[in-house]
Amino acid sequence: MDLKEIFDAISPLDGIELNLESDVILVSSASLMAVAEKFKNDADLDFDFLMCITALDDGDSKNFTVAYNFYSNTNKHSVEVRVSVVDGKDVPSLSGVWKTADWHEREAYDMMGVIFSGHPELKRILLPEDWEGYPLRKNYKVADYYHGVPIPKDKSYWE
Amino acid sequence: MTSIVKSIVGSFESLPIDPFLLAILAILVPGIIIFLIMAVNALIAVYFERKISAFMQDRLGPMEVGIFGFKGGKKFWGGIGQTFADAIKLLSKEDIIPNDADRFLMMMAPFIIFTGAFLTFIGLPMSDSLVISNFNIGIFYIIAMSSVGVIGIILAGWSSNNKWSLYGAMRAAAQMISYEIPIALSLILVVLVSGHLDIHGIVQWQADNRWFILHSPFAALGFVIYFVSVVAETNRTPFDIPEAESELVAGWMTEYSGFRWALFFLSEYANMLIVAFVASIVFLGGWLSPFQMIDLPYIDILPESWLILDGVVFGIFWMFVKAIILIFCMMWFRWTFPRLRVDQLMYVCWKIFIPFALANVILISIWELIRMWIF
Amino acid sequence: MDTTLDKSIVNIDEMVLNMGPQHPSTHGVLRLKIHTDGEVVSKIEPVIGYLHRCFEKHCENLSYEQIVPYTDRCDYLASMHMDHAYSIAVEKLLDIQLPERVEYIRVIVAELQRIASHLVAIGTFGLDVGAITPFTWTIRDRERVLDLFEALCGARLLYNYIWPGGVSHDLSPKFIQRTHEFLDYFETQIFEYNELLTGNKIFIERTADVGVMPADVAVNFGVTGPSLRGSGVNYDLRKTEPYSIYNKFDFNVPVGEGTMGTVGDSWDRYWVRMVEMEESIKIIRQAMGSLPDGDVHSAMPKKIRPAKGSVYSRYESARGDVGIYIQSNGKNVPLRLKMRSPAFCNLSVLAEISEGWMISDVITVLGSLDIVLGEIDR
Amino acid sequence: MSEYFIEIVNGVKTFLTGMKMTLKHYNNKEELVATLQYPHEKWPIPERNIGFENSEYNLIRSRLHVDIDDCIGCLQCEKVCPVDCITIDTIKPPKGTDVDFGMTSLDTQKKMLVTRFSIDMSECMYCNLCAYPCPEECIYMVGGPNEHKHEIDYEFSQYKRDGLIYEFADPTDAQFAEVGGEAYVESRQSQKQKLVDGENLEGIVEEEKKVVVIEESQESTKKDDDSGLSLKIFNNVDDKPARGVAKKSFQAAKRGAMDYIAMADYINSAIIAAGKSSPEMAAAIELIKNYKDEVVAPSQSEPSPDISTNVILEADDLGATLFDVKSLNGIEDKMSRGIAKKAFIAAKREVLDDNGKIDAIKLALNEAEKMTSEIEVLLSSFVAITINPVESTPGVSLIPDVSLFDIKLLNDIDDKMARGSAKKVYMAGKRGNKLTIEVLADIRNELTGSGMMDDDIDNLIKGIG
Repeated sequence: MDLKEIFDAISPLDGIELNLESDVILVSSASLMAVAEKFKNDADLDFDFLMCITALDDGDSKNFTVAYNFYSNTNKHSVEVRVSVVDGKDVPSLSGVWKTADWHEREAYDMMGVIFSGHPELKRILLPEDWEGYPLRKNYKVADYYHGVPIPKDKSYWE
Repeated sequence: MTSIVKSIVGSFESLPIDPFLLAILAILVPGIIIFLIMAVNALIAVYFERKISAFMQDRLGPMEVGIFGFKGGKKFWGGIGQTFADAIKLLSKEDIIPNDADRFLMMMAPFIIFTGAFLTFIGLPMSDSLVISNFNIGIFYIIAMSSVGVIGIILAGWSSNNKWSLYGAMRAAAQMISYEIPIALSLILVVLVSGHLDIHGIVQWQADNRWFILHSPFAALGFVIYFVSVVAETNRTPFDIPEAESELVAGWMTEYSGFRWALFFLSEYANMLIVAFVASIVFLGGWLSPFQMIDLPYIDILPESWLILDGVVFGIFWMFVKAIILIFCMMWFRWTFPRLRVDQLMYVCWKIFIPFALANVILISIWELIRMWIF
Repeated sequence: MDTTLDKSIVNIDEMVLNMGPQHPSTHGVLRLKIHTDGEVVSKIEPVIGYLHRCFEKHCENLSYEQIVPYTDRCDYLASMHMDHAYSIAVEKLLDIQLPERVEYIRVIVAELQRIASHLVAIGTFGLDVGAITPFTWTIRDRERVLDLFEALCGARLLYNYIWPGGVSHDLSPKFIQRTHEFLDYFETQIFEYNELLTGNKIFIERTADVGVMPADVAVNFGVTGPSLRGSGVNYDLRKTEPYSIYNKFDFNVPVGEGTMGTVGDSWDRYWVRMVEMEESIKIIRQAMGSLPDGDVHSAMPKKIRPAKGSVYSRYESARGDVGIYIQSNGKNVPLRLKMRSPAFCNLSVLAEISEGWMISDVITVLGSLDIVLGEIDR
Repeated sequence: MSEYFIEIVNGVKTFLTGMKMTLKHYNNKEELVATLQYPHEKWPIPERNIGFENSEYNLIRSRLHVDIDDCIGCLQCEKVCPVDCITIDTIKPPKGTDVDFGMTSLDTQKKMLVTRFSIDMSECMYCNLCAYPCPEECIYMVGGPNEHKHEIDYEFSQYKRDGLIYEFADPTDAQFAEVGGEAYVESRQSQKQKLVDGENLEGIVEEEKKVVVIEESQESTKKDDDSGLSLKIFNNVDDKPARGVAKKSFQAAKRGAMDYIAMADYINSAIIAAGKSSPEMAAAIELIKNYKDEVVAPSQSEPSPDISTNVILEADDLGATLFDVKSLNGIEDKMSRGIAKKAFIAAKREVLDDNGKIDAIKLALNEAEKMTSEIEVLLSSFVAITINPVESTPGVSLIPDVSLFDIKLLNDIDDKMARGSAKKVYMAGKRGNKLTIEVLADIRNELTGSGMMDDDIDNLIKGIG
């Protein structure tokens, strides 16, 4: 099923719109849970494989978009769903529906600071627990010291 | 068939040395001999193990370290000096004892294991008349002494105060204790058939009729059970669970380094040698030469003993040949098989070896009865 | 005087064992917090991030050509696959049409890399189970593949060979002939591995029925690659979503049937990798048979400045489904590059399937999942 | 029961096959051994039969080598290197002189002298991306296909890390003279000198310091009865950065020993350039302008202050340079210097600004009753002169010293055209050795004139200024 049919299949739900030129379905964070349930349980959609969750910074580190890529083993089709969220607000966590989401959401939180509500254990996965700041944000400033160890910013200190 | 201790005491009796000093001398000399055997054996066995494992894995093993002018490199058997280099390294390496480990126990453990191996050598005759002290309960003594090593291992594991070595110690304890039963059972076969407990009696019996392994099929089965469970006793693959490299890093030896670790290493190879000696004595006719069983056409001119390569010196030779073949098999196992899990190890011991060993004891006696009736 | 005994200290049977970042069989810098009482494991909590090198942050300051050496270093055991996945993503973004010869060279090189990567997986799996000899044999055969790559692009592990839009160098003169030599030699080797390891009773005892991963759990956790096929799911991107020219070759996808135990146990995952190597030999032979000639640099853009927009491309690497998500804003530097690493999801299933087994089984399952920490931590 | 026996039989069978396999390998070990005995058999042509000759290679990854006489200094390799391990400095001869640098092997005319071409092999990741864009193919990895140029060398281990920094350019002094690169040679000497000093841990030489101390005490008193024309004029400007820019330009102008009119215009242009003009600022500049008539006489008449000003200049420079641990060496008494330094380090860890550090030192000295008047003076002199630095982008020196900012900072301008013209103006500025502020002002009006100015270039320039 191509993007159009998938969109019609879930069109009764509110808060979703189709963006054809970048072939993506934009979903509001409120109705994300409903869309996820439909994707997972609907027979002819049957997206049983959540491939990847990417957190994107829209340039000013104020609002972010979270891109979900789904794939269905049985029907062999894939779709990309985007949810835009403002810094500080949270997105419902899909770890209840797909177990892959658990670690991917933790990584999105760790790198971009997007908060996922309902996540069993949302803490940093790659960086040490007490690291301040979210590295992949555009306005991220590297701290000078980490536990008293200076973090070199450029090569000037040994040239 | 006098023991060395008695012979020393006997020969020096007449000299005006007071008996107390003489007794000490009589004990000290064999002690040094045994220690030398163990040390030399360890050196050679380590080199052997490296080379055999290398060739089985399509590589060359130590090639570069030469000794006394014999430069290594390019030839297949180079690198002789590697084991001496290792020995010197181990002796000179700093011996770290973690600070919250139990210092005294940790220092004691390697010596207990070493004495375990050391004591069994006393009861083991090298050749017809070469034995440190002759026990009339030979086999029983050897089985008893081989279980002393377990204490040392548990002590080492417990005292180094580290979870991994504790795991290694617990596993070693379970394994070694449970494998002593099949060993004891398969050794009893010989005692059952030959009627002797002391080793000379056994070898004498084998000299009269034939090697015990050829005596009856159940004896051969007994040899197989003995050999495999002895591999488990000395913690070698496929039963090297206590010091499983991939799980427990190095089992109970993790916290040891330098001289104490060298002692562990020494006693492991010494155990291998003892076990090989015992197997060759009990099943393969000790210091008897293989030609002795085949009745050759007598050529009068040659003295009978020379022909079949018998006698004290050849005795030692044959003992070592058989032992080396068995050690080669143990090393061969090591580089072919993966490792069993702890519960599978127990399954093999309790569900396969012990039932078979018990059945063996019964069947061999039935076989003896049949043999007496028919022949 | 309060006489009630403080019970809390009594029932301490749970011991937390730190299979720490520095451990012989964690395939890299992975730390497993194992809650166990004695041998049986009740809870596992993997801790990762020890090898995090901010790959995605680097990509935001590097131009598209300069990222290729960095993707090499993600999955250092299969770096050709990483370059190939990244190049396909960038080509999709620029939608360039590649000459046939480049596609064929890329398939040959990728399948050779798959053999080399599976050899390491099988060798280390043997090591985890305790057999040391297969490891040295597999590494020796892998050396032959690395020699081929060395003659091709000079490097042995991190090649920087597949660039967006083409390949850095054409095949070296005797590459085809020496690859044929290697493939003939390698087939006899696979027979030897099966003799020594696959059929060995102790090996079967240690791996069959251990760490069984049912198909639905695997898909739910996003496991892909040989580990997923070991659970009986016939999902191989080269067949289901054929990218580049994989639809031109006929090869079948091995799926675990539980010959030695139940479907989806560690033995099946190992066996799938073994058969996959044979399939790769078939593909390489077909590809070398019909290798067209032409210039490999013709479709290589001078300056890569993709238009605004984003792309998500998927690739079947030795460990699973590598997804590259690139978002570009017209500059020659990507705005955001996310790499979905297969080992990241494969590792997340470890806790689920190895609870209740013993410590040595945790090591076996970890070995059968074949994870590489460089790719997990990025 | 039977399954039990089958399992055992099957087990024994597989054991035997396994052992047969290892025995087979043990027996015919001659052909199967795969080890390459390194010191005896050297890569790349090992004696055993995998044998591949050099002709088989079309690429090799080993040490980088540069034929410096082919290098035209186009900086392509420096730009493309992902880990920036190549650093190149070139000097272009001034417009007029036609200096012949000779031709490269691919006979292109060389237009500039490459004075420094160093590759840091400890950083290089052997990706060979630098070899492709080189128009002269003068940078390549040794051995393999270019064996004829340079034989293979993969054993380049060193004792010290900077042994791995290979320097390829070796311009002779004659070439320097030709190109007029004296300034460059001095900076290189001072750089080397600093490194050597740093190596054997000598701070600034002791006696030279003493001179400064005496002067300084005079100088501070000097400041009070001076014409009152000092930095305090700008104190009524409340906007902090504006005051900073004004004081800085006042300092620079004073250093250039301009008269008051030039100084006023100069400060004015700087303020406009920084976009900080405000009524109080204009008033202050007016004050300086009309200052010229009453006070002109005293400032020129006394010859001595000139000398002392020079000395003070040095003092200023000293004071002006970053206030750091070394400047505490001035304290004679060993004990108090130790306490002072300890306080300084502690303050630095809490990342206080300079004034905060000085108070911390005073505090520590008072507690230890080590505070003498002389130290009091020294510390206060730091307070007066050091101006808290305007937040400027890292990498640029906090207080603009005399030399021009680095041309590479202009690389951040994305638009190719704008970058080109900005650099053209920069080079012009460099030739006329103008100050940073002037060059930036020229770039700004050049870009606004040609309509290429947009906001991110604007704040980029502000960042450099």
